[in-house]
Amino acid sequence: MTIRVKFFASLREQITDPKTEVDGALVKTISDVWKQATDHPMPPHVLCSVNLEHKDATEPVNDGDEVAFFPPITGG
Amino acid sequence: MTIRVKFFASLREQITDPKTEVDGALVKTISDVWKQATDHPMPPHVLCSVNLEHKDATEPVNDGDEVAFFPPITGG
Amino acid sequence: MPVLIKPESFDPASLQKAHEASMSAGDFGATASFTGTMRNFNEGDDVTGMMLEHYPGMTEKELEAVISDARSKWDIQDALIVHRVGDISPGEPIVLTVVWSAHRAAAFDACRFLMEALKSRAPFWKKETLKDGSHRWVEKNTPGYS
Amino acid sequence: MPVLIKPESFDPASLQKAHEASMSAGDFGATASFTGTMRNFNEGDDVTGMMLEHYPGMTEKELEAVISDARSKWDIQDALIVHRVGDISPGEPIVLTVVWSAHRAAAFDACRFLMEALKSRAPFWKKETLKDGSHRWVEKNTPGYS
Repeated sequence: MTIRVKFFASLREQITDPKTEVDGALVKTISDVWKQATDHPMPPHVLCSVNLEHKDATEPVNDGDEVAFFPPITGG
Repeated sequence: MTIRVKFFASLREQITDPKTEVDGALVKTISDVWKQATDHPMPPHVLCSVNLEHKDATEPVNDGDEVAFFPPITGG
Repeated sequence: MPVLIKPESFDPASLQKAHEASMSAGDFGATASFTGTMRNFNEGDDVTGMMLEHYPGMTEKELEAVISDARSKWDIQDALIVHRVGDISPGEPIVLTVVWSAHRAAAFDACRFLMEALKSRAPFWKKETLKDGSHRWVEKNTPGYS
Repeated sequence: MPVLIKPESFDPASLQKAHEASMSAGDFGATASFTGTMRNFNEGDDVTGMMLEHYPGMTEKELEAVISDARSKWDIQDALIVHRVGDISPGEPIVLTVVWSAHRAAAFDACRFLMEALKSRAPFWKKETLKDGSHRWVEKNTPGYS
């Protein structure tokens, strides 16, 4: 099983050639997913979600999850 | 010269046969205008205006003024 | 004309759009709008109709003063107040307040201020007709802040 | 459907009316509405266009959660959130939040809550095009309370 990884907005433009999937066996937390997906260090204000829910980067992930990283929200 | 007197809403219905004008020489304050215009005692929550401006009943009136009495406002 | 007294039923959306047409799109970023509508119930009773009395002259003056107070308190682009008078039926709009501004905080604050200020200052009085045909004057407004 | 994501320009007044048509007139007494419109200036610069990116799926989920939070906090009748995505031009609406309730306090409070909550939770991002053709991501929102 794998974990799908998405980047949005300015992060998507900044992270060159990220992996869109990482091996679930290699990661325990959201932070681990970031490290597997890209060589870039994680910027300070990055927001994270797992399966469409806001999460802290320290929270766990499971096989089959969709993990997303994005900058502060600016809608509305 | 005279002072015109108006009553609105529930007050207009309660005050039977009020004067619509009082003699400016007989009154100094808004309260005096009430006493000249009707025999009813002034109810506790009556609001007053002079020349379309909110005023306290203790404030003075002058010849030619338009004085109005009305219940608490319930618009909007 | 930012203040309108309407003896007939009005459509809040149309009046808001008509006023907005006089403004330059792109100049404002926030529009806060409030519509008060006549309900078919009040204080536990079925209400079938209402008569809105006002003090012509003073009403317009107070509504204009309310808008000018809002302009002095917040950085707003424009404002509109429309208020119904006369006989009205449940479901019909009673009042519309709209504020346009660059940012949303001023629009929200000022729009609410217009409503609270007009309810305390502008001489309007409501007389309800109940289901049994009897009439009663509304004695006080509901609180504006919960 | 209290949440709409719009890839094309929308008319806030029409959508508000359309939603209201599903409700029983006379049941609600208060409608508070907010429209955010794209300005032609931001942080001192002329802005000629904007692209609104979102996270399909999560966006809808968060907007629905925002409405359900509002319903649990206030006694409201109904609510509507419409948000634009994609390429948009100055003067076009970005967002619409509407709340219907019996009394005005809940409508005002909940409508403002919808805006503040969606701005902090719903995954949308703005990228501006400036007059000289350059692009920049908007980095943070303006404060919601002055």
